[in-house]
Amino acid sequence: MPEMTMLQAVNDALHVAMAKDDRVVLLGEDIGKKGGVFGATAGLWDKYGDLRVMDTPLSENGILGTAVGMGLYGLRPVPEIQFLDFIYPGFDQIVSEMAKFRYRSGGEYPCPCVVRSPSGGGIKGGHYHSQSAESYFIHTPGLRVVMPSTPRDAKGMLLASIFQDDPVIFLEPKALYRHGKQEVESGYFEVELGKARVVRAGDGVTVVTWGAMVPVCEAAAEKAAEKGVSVELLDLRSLLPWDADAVLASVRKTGRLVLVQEAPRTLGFASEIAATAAEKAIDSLRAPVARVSGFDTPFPYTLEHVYKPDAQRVLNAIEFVAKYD
Amino acid sequence: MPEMTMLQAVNDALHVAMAKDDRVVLLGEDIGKKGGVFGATAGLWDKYGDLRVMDTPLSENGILGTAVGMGLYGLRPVPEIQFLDFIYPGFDQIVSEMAKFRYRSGGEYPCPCVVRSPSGGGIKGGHYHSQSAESYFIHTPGLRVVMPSTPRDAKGMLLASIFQDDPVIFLEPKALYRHGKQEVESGYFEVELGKARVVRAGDGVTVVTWGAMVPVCEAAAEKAAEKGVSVELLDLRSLLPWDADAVLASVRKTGRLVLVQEAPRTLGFASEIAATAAEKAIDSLRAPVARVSGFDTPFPYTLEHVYKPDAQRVLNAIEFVAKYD
Amino acid sequence: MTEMLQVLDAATKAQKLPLGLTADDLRAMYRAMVATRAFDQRCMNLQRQGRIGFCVPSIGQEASQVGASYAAPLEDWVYPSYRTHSIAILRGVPWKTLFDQLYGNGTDVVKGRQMPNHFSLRAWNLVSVSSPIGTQISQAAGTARAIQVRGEKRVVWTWFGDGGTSEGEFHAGLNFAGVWKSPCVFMCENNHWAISVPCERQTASETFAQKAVAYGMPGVRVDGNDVLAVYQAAKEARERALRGDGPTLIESVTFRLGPHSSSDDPKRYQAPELLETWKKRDPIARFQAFLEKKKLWTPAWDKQLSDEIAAEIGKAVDAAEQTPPPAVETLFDDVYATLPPHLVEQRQAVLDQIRTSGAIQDTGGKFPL
Amino acid sequence: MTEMLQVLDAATKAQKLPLGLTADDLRAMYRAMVATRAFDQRCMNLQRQGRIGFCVPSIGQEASQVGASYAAPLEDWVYPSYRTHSIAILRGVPWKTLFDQLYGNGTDVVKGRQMPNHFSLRAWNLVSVSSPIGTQISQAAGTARAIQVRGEKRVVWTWFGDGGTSEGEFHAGLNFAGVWKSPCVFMCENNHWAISVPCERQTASETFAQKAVAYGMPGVRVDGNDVLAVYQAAKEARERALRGDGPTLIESVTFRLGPHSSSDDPKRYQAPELLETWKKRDPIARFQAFLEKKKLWTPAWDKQLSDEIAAEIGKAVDAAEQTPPPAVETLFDDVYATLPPHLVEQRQAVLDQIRTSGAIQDTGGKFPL
Ligand SMILES: Cc1ncc(C[n+]2csc(CCOP(=O)(O)OP(=O)(O)O)c2C)c(N)n1
Ligand SMILES: Cc1ncc(C[n+]2csc(CCOP(=O)(O)OP(=O)(O)O)c2C)c(N)n1
Ligand SMILES: [Mg+2]
Ligand SMILES: [Mg+2]
Repeated sequence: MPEMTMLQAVNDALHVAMAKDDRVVLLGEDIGKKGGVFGATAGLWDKYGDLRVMDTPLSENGILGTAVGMGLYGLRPVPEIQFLDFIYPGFDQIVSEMAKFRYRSGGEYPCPCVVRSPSGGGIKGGHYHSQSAESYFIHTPGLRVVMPSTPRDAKGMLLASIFQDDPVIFLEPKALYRHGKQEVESGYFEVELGKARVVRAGDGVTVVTWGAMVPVCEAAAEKAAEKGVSVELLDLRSLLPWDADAVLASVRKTGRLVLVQEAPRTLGFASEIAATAAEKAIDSLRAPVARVSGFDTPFPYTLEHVYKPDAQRVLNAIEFVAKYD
Repeated sequence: MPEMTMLQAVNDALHVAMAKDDRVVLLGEDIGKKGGVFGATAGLWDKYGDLRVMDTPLSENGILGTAVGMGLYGLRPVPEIQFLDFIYPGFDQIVSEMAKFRYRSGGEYPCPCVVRSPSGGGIKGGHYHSQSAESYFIHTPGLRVVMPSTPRDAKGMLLASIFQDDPVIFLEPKALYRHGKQEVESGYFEVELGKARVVRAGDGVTVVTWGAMVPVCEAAAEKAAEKGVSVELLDLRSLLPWDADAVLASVRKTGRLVLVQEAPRTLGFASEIAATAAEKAIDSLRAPVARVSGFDTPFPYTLEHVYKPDAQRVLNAIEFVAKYD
Repeated sequence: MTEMLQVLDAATKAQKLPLGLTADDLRAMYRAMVATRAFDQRCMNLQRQGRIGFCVPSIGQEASQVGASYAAPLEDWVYPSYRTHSIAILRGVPWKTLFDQLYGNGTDVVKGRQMPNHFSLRAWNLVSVSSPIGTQISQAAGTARAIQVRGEKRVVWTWFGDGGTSEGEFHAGLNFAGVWKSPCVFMCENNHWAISVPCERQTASETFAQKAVAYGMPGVRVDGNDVLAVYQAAKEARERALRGDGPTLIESVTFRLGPHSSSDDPKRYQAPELLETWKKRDPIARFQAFLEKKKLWTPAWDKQLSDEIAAEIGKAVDAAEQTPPPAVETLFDDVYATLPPHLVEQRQAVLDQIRTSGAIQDTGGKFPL
Repeated sequence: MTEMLQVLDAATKAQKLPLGLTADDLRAMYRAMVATRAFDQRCMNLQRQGRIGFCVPSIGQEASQVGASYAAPLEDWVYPSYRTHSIAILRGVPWKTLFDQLYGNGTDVVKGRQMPNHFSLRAWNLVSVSSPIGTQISQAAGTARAIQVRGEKRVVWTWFGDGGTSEGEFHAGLNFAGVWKSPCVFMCENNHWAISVPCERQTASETFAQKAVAYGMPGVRVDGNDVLAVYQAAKEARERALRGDGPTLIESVTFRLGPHSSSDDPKRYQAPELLETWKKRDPIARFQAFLEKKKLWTPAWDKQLSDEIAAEIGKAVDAAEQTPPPAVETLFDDVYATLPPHLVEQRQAVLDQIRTSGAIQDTGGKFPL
């Protein structure tokens, strides 16, 4: 099996999808000749040309609106938003249209569409090239939200997203684009949407996270193990619908829950997980549900490393709940 | 003291604000000659004319973008978005600009602006005239989010919002616009932002809600009392920053928490409150934290009454947590 | 720039029938216009009687819509607005199907999920109507692009008002279609009002047609109360699109003779004289005069037509009204292709509540605009 | 429609100095252009050396920016883009202030909160720069409207690129300003590229200036490498605005001679010949030839100017580089006018962590575009 970075895995998935099915089309800013600002679409324009790999005018509204029109007509559009921070000029097309077309048309007009976008910090991009905006989409019924943290999941979940019928916001943690390589199957395969991944089994504290926080939590879990705390680490991967069963099963086992997200604290997805635990596993909880998160401030530039949770911050939370009595 | 509906109270607040300070300007669709589709701006265009009460072209992007430019320059713009469901074409100006101007300019460019918009169901408006979208704004650092549930709060909080320096999303629960009258002080007064209101004191179960769910919860609390369950009902009023202290104090007293929102369940604001309770009052909780909410579907038309929590649904939750052992 | 294409007057004087249209064509157009007027009047009545919750009449705009849509064969996709039900009527959608939607009942195509006038009619290539103004414009451009990707020969039509031109959607949709040279016709009905805002306060542009200049496409201004002029402009735009010469913006200049919707009262913002002026240009009366001149219209035929339509509508209303509302559990369908676990759970909770606490009361509510 | 305003060539041949400009004016313009070029080159070097994280050069666009901004007195508000630091340089912002921002250090006006080139310079009426393309356009229209509300006499300028015209912001900003007849000048720098997308794929409109037709305002196309032509167009637009005749769209036709940013490599998408053609039209060289002809330029003066600028820049870089980063607790300031309880708590948590677990490591990261 070839080894790939996440960026290569995304690119490979797009190559596989386009070769498999000519309904798959790509559109976005700079995705053609340049191959995308990160290179995720490299080589595709050369192979498929302007009709299937479209460099668009600079309008997220236009990218998403036309993608909706393509999806309704039976294509499988995969629009790219250059940075997730720039999705808002097209937000209406996602929230009011893409997410609701199937429902509002009584099932007549499904709107398949996979919106790919690099998300989160890690490149010293300041404010507008670093935000984790998954909450906005998770609060929007009708969407699926996916965020892989490994090359294999990135490929398998991107393919699974393209070849199912609901609109998907596919968030690629840019900090992990070139974070390391993993063996990934060649050709077509799917990783099932909606299922969490057990990164590490344990029975002392449940840590739930996703995206770029997965390796941070792995490091923290490692350190916790050294200190005698056994961590069960779950990578959610799918944020809507999400694998509540997996989380609750683990919480019922450990009785201790730490949630880690890069997004601002208030109404980050950790809040939903905590609420679900407080609703369905209250009797198992033997310690406060701890949230480790970005702060309720805009994303900074110079102090990015202070803003984003690091292994130490996660470790402190693990130790706090582990010791709580 | 005059008696007013919430709609009259909002209108009165705008009259008072505009008379008090000529930096206050209004803009929006149909707010001039027509006085707004609900009548919230009635009489203001006649008094102040085109320069201070501006009927705009049909563009939320333009309304919010120009409002930002007015606020930066020192005016006190109060844009109206005709229905909250239509705010998304201008979402970028709120999330990326209004909310972040002060921060990203190191404090040089504060951006005062009060975005008024009717929110929630209650008028058989279907999908696009009924949604409760407060979560999107609550997850956006830099904004204040306010949602009054009484005429007096509507007036006092609108005035307080206009005469402070942070951008505010001011949500008016349209179901309560003509829900009943209340005595409201004439002239200028403020109701402090950030503080919850105790609607009803009690010691059995804490119910926290806001907006149009307040009277629904009052009815449920009444019925619960008949059944011997004493409810402490809090109307949050300010959703960002919110009065966590008041909620936690009540939870520490009752040990039982029911959260009621009209918005879809997943990542509705109830999730944040539940998470906060699970984090800071876990040892007090003697029952699961129950959420009563709209469903994770788009807002329907014919079945609106099924979608929105009613007193019965709230009562069932109250009884469930009251009896839980 | 402010002149506009007109055909009817010249055609009235001419010998032959205009634009290659047959007598049957002309009668079919007239029928659709009259039927639309009857539908709108009936809907307003039903709303006033409290039998449906809301409606959006298109009175005064029948020529504009029917004229253009007569140039759009059924294989063409249409992205309608909430005010263009005449297209559904012209395409032969059964009255019952339309009234089911207005009642939001159990046989409504959209399962009672949308306000009245928000039709979805896939079998007729009419895309589900949205409320937010303008969203269909960029979508139409996308569908037109998809047609190019597939190498097919059909055209996409999208309908919006003078107000709709101010949204970013208009800008994006026309710009993308222009760059891609997609087969799309952008139908802007300038009915002089966006609720209470008059078109001259919508933009400083002298005409809406001239906005096409910004997107490198032709902009055509046409008398929207002249059904033949609109037909001609639309037909030419369609041919241009099929030739591969790209999109067209058509400004159809007409007037909203009724309120914005059943909840609006134009007297609060509209000068009565303006309304009177435009009433004199009623598109149905104008077309009728032409048909009469061509001996294609008689009072008897008109009466027969009206009676026929009234009877059909009456039957449909009765049937729709008697159809029960959608079942509670349908609330959870179609959010996703398949029902995910959290919706299974939420659905169960509702059903449980109804089982234990009884049916959930509908307390109503009234639409303000 | 595709001709453009040019002044430089004719002015070179003329006897008098052009457009009422004095020798000092002309030299000041030249100085700002040269200083901007020097700044950009220094920034690129600093970035290559890993001393700053990122930069956005404006090489090739100096005439376009300085020419227009010379017509904008300090009382005029400017909404810049990330590529228009020449305006700050022209307005006399100290080098140290600029480099503090590029370093995001403790004396940076914006407290290290934004990427390089995102200045906020209130004392010079330069509004905080945003990254999302186009957001400043509607804001500028709003400020121009506020000026009308207040009855003041000043003008708002907003800068954006050819790519920026495709965003909804452009559409909304120009439309509102048109309807309101607000004192706003919309400066579109057509530098031929939006990162890798050439301007002819940005829109099917033949020129960007003609987009003004859609908003009922004049659109002026000017040779953006002719500093005098841009000055003239801007001056006229400003006078029109002050007269109450409303906004103007100016398309300044120029060329991005460098990469989109320090992370971009144009060789991947740009034909080398095109770059060569435009290098021959370098705006500084063209202006210099004019000045020389007017005996306002000598190699000695040029050398003196460059040395002076280099020395000033060098000092500022050193000082900025030695300034420590902002204190950790500043992370929480300015989110609101006053610190709310939840931020007090979050700030305390960070300070506690540092106290107990030591300083938080900066692990870096590299900007890709
Ligand atoms: C995005 C959005 N903003 C506001 C509204 C409220 N609204 C409904 S119809 C309307 C006016 C539309 O005018 P126009 O586009 O001219 O179409 P017409 O109603 O005249 O057919 C407005 C402002 C809306 N539906 N969507
Ligand atoms: C809303 C938004 N979408 C995408 C981007 C990414 N981006 C940064 S610069 C740029 C191109 C801008 O081109 P243009 O407007 O011509 O300005 P120029 O860079 O040429 O000065 C793009 C696509 C962005 N910053 N904002
Ligand atoms: Mg209209
Ligand atoms: Mg450019």
